[in-house]
Formats: sequence, structure tokens, C-alpha cells
Amino acid sequence: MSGLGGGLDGAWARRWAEAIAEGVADRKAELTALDRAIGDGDHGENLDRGFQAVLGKLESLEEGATPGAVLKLVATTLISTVGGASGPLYGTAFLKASVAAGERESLDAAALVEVLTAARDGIVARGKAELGDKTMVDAWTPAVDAAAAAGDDVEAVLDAAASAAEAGAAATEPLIAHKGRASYLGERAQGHRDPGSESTALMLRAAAAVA
Amino acid sequence: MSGLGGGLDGAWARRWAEAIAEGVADRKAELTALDRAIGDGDHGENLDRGFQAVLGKLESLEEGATPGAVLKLVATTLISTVGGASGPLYGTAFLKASVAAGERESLDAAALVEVLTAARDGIVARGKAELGDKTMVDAWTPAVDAAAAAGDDVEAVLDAAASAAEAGAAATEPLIAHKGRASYLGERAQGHRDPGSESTALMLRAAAAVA
Amino acid sequence: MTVGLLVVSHSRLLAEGVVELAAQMAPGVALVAAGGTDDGGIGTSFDLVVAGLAEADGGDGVVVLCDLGSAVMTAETAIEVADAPERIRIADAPIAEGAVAAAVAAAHGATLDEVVAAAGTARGGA
Amino acid sequence: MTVGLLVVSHSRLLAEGVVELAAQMAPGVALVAAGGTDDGGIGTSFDLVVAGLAEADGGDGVVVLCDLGSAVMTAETAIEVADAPERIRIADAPIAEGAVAAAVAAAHGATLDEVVAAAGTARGGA
Ligand SMILES: Nc1ncnc2c1ncn2[C@@H]1O[C@H](COP(=O)(O)OP(=O)(O)O)[C@@H](O)[C@H]1O
Ligand SMILES: Nc1ncnc2c1ncn2[C@@H]1O[C@H](COP(=O)(O)OP(=O)(O)O)[C@@H](O)[C@H]1O
Ligand SMILES: [Mg+2]
Ligand SMILES: [Mg+2]
Ligand SMILES: [Mg+2]
Ligand SMILES: [Mg+2]
Repeated sequence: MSGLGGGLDGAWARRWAEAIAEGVADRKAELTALDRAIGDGDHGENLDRGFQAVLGKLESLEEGATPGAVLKLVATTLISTVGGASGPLYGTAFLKASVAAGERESLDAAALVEVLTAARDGIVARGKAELGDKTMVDAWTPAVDAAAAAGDDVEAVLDAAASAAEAGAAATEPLIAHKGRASYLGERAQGHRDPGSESTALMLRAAAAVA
Repeated sequence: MSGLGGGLDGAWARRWAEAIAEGVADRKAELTALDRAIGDGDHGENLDRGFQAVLGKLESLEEGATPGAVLKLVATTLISTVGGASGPLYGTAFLKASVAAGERESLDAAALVEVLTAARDGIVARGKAELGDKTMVDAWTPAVDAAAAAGDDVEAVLDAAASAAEAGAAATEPLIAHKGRASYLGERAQGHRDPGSESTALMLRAAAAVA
Repeated sequence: MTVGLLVVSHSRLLAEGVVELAAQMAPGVALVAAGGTDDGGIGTSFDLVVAGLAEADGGDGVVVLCDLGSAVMTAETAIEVADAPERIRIADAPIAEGAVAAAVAAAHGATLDEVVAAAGTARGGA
Repeated sequence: MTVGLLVVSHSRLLAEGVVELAAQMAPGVALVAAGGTDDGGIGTSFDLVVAGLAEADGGDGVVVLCDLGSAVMTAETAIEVADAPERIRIADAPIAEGAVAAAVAAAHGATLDEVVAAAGTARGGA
């Protein structure tokens, strides 16, 4: 565990990945239903395929792997297995996060904010979406902002990030999409939550839950 | 036969179709080679497939069929069997020609000019090419103009049309294409003769040869 | 109100692939492929296009997507013999990207003119 | 000098059809299809794209054609792990029409920049 001012270690990163896998498996149908309304109806399946593969790969990762090593394994696995936009997007996010984590054995609050910021920047670099385009960026950016303002405690940082992502996901509902498949729908996308923003909220809540 | 001021009858139209079939079969490789240089290398095969099918259909056409009936059979057969741009183009040409020929038992020079003009207009309506776009229109338009100026003798009309089409086909060589596949080549199409203009010249020479 | 789509390509695979791609986002829309020659070779088939137009038309019209100019000419020729040519439109759009945009519009109940317009907004690319 | 082409689509059929269409006018050009997921489903496969980039590159570079935004993102991710990313370009062009135009340019010995530009001029439609 971390807590008490302690950092987040490789075991936390591993628990994080496992918790995402579990959350995605539980909420696969819900994520897919969101994507069916304004996309191609595969977001839950895509992420479930990716995170089940991550679980398999984690088994062969060495015991004391750093947070960066775990994040890198998640990244390369998602890139190779997801098969939809969220593959390169989350893949790049975890890759940039792993680079930001570097060789560190554990992440303090400042490092954690760096890691989350790098993940968000990776998504923006890959997908070129702006805030308000009704994508996962609308969950990530408020999450990163809240994390940066949350102080020195890693649990508080993660909790702030998760709450902000959840609010950001909900706030995508009235929007018109300007990136991704939902952009084909014009005004018809209004009233529907962006599936990627919802899976982002799930991931960040999982990070907080296992910290 | 016609000649001596006589008109062109249904038997002439039948001989015309047969002569095209023979000419295309003989020069299939040449037409395809022209198309290989600035297209997809199938113009000879396309027309050969079409006119061999025409030969088969002609067998079941009633003996005393009018020129219009023969031209219509050629049209519908080419439309169904050619499989390339020249299918709808020549198909439409023969269809409009058959409409212009109407119920006439034989075509005098004036009717013949009408028929040729209708064929050309059909190609232009279908393909929207202008003179100088390096297409079969560059053979048809001078042919129609020469036919209209050739006087009252149907053989003279056809001979003038054929000669003008041959000159028109040769004159496509320096051109840049603005329609059809050759338009992808830009300046690289220069120095090559348009395959469709060459097959048009073949067709009109065949018409004269059997009159 | 559901407009149908006909995808006319020189390649059977391409036409079927476009239908498969567009179908993902357009459940319930009639998406028909007319690709290749009668015997599956490269080229367009007038007869396949005529049959495809009839198959795609559920009464609210058909939007046709084409790959090259000769596919457009084959489609135009086929429309002239169709039962209801007034409710068939050839889209001025790239075949794959236009089909996806048109299919999404059709799936949401857009009119014939709206589906044609949706196809026309697609341009594809990075 | 022959630039290669990689066609990245969510549909295996679509990618193969585009290759088949473009090949007609581009003998001798390396045209590679990377369509569908690893198991042939609808989606893009990073591994197929990485392998396709290597296969299409004969030393003079590769131009990549994509169907949807997520194909572009998969291609960009793959380019980051490619041996020679500096000679790979993603065309801003419709997948089918852009591939034909690019293939013709490549067949005539155009440079990498010229092939990208040729793809970009294609827009498709009636
Ligand atoms: N360009 C982009 N930038 C950021 N996020 C994007 C972009 N395109 C798509 N997304 C995100 O990806 C999600 C869809 O993921 P998924 O369904 O797995 O992929 P696909 O759309 O390829 O089927 C969307 O809900 C959106 O959040
Ligand atoms: N839009 C057009 N208008 C007039 N003629 C055209 C047009 N497009 C193509 N052609 C003619 O068609 C010929 C090619 O015919 P063909 O090889 O049978 O068809 P494809 O190009 O489909 O393989 C060209 O040489 C040209 O003369
Ligand atoms: Mg999806
Ligand atoms: Mg998908
Ligand atoms: Mg040809
Ligand atoms: Mg052809």
C-alpha cells in the first residue's frame, strides 16, 4: 500500500491494471451501449479484449517491476490488442505515462501528477482533440487539472482526478462531437455520453480505489 | 449493299457490327497496349468481350431487322458485357443512334449524319468530356463534323467520318487527359494515343468498309 | 423512412468491404454491394448495379457511391432503366468515407437529399 | 525509385479491394493491404500495420492510406516503432481514390513527396 505520504509503487500499478480489467469486464455492456448510441458499439469489447490481454501479460512480468515497467506493459498490450481508436489513444497514454514514471521505484504526488499529465498529453498528441470535442480528453483534462491542485497526498491526488473525470464524462452529454465516430452524427450526438470519457473515469476511479 | 444514292439498310448495320467484332478481335492486343500505357490495360479485352457477345446476339435477331433494331441490340449488349468505361459510353452511343434511326428501313445521308451525331451526343452526355480531353470524343466530334460536310452519298459520308476519326485519334497523342483513367497521369499521358479514340476510328472505318 | 445505399466499385472486395465498414454504424440500413464484373473480375457490371438498385430501394430512395468515373457512368446508365429513377442519387463523394457518412445519416432517418448531402461532406484523410 | 503503398482499413475486404483496384494501373508497385483485426474482424491491427509498413518499404518510402480516424491513429503509432519513420507519410486523402492516384504516381517513378501530393489531389465522386 501507499498512503501516509508514501509513494505509489509497482505493486500499486499492477493492482491498478487489474482493477481496470475487472471494472471493464463488469461494465463492458454499459460501455458498449454508450458506443452503440453514437459510435460503432464496440468500446466495451475493445477495452475488455485489451485488458484481459494485459492480465495475461502481467503474469510473466517480474515481481518487483517498477510502476514505469507496469505502465509500459499495459501500453504495448493495449496498442496490439484493442483494435479501435481507444487502442492507440490509451496505448499512447500509458506509454507516455511510463516514460514520465521513468526508473522510479515509487511515485510521490508530484511524480504522479507528471505521469497523469503525460498520459493526457499523449492522448492529445495522438488524437488532436480539443477540450469540448466530446472525447476522452474531456475526462482527462479536468482530471489532470484537479490532480495538480490536490496537494501532496497521492490518494488525494487520485481521488481528485477520478472525481473530476467522472464530472467531465457526465459533462460530455450535451456536446456535439468533433473527433471520432460520433462526429458523423452532428447534433444527433447530443444527449449521449462519450464512451471514452466514461472509460477514462472508470480507469481513474480504479487507480484511486487500489491506492 | 447500298451505294448509288441508296440508303444503308439493316443488313448494312449487321455487317457493321460484324466488321467491328472482327476488327476488334484482330487488333485487341494493340488496343490493350494503348490502354496499358495510360490506363488499366483492358480496352481491347473489354471491347472484344462486348462484340463477341454482340455476334452471339445477332444470330437470334430476325432477318429483316431495321438499322435501329440492330443498333439497339449492339447497345444493350455492350452495356451489359463490356465492364469498363467504354461499355456505358459506346452503349449509350449505339442506343442514341438507334433512337435517331427510329423505324426507318434504310438510312440516307441526312439520316446517317443524324445517327452519327446522336451517337456522339450520347457519349458526351454520358462522359461529359470536352473536345481535347483526350478521349473518344476527340475522334467522334471531327467525324461527325466531316460527315455533315460530306454531301449526299452515304459511302462518302462514312468515308469522311472514318478519315476524320483516324486523324482525330492520332491528334490525341500530344494531349493531357482530363477525363478517364489517363487523367491520373498528368503530363505523363503525353506522347500516347487515347485507346478509345483509336477504337472509335476502327468502328467508323468498319462502317465505311461494309457500306 | 430509411434511405438505402448502393456501393458500386470495380472490385467486389472493395464494395463488400465498404458495406461492412458502413454497416457497423448503421444497423437497419439497406447497404448493398455491386462490385466487380459478372464473373467477379475487375470492372463494373451493369446487371449487378441494376439488381443492386432494386435491392437497396425500400421505397425511400437510394444513394449510390462509386469508386471511379466509369463506375459513375455505369450507375448513370443503370438509373435510366430503373423503376423509380427520381429517387436515386449518385453522391459526389469518396466511396468509403462517403458511404460511412451516408449510412450514419440514413440510420438516423435522414431524407434522400440529407443522405446525399451527408455523403458529400465526407472527404477522408488524416 | 519506387515508393510503396500501405492501405490501412477497418475491413480486410476493403483494404484488399483497394489494393486490387490500384494494382490495375500500377504494375510493379508494392501495394500492401493491412485491413481488419488480427483475426479478420472489423477494426485495425497494429501488428498488421507494422508488418505492412516493412513489406511496402523497398527503400524509397511508403505512403499510407487510411479509412477512418482510428486507422490514422493506429498508423501513426506504428510509424513510431518503424525502422525508417522518416520515409513514411500518411496521405490526407480518401482511401480508395487516394490509393489509385498515389499508385499511378508511384508507378511512374514519383518521389515520396510527389506520391503523397498525388494522393492528396484525389477526391472521388461523380
Ligand atoms: N481523435 C480522438 N481524440 C481523442 N479521443 C478520441 C478520438 N477519437 C475517438 N476517441 C475516443 O475513443 C472512443 C471510442 O473508442 P472505441 O470505440 O474503442 O474506438 P472506435 O471508435 O475505433 O470503435 C470515443 O468515445 C472517444 O472518447
Ligand atoms: N468521361 C469520358 N468521356 C469520354 N470518353 C471516356 C471517358 N472516360 C473514358 N473514356 C474513354 O474510354 C476509354 C477507356 O475504355 P476502357 O479501357 O474500356 O475503360 P476503363 O477505363 O474503365 O478500363 C478511354 O481511352 C477514353 O477514350
Ligand atoms: Mg467504437
Ligand atoms: Mg470500432
Ligand atoms: Mg481500360
Ligand atoms: Mg478497366
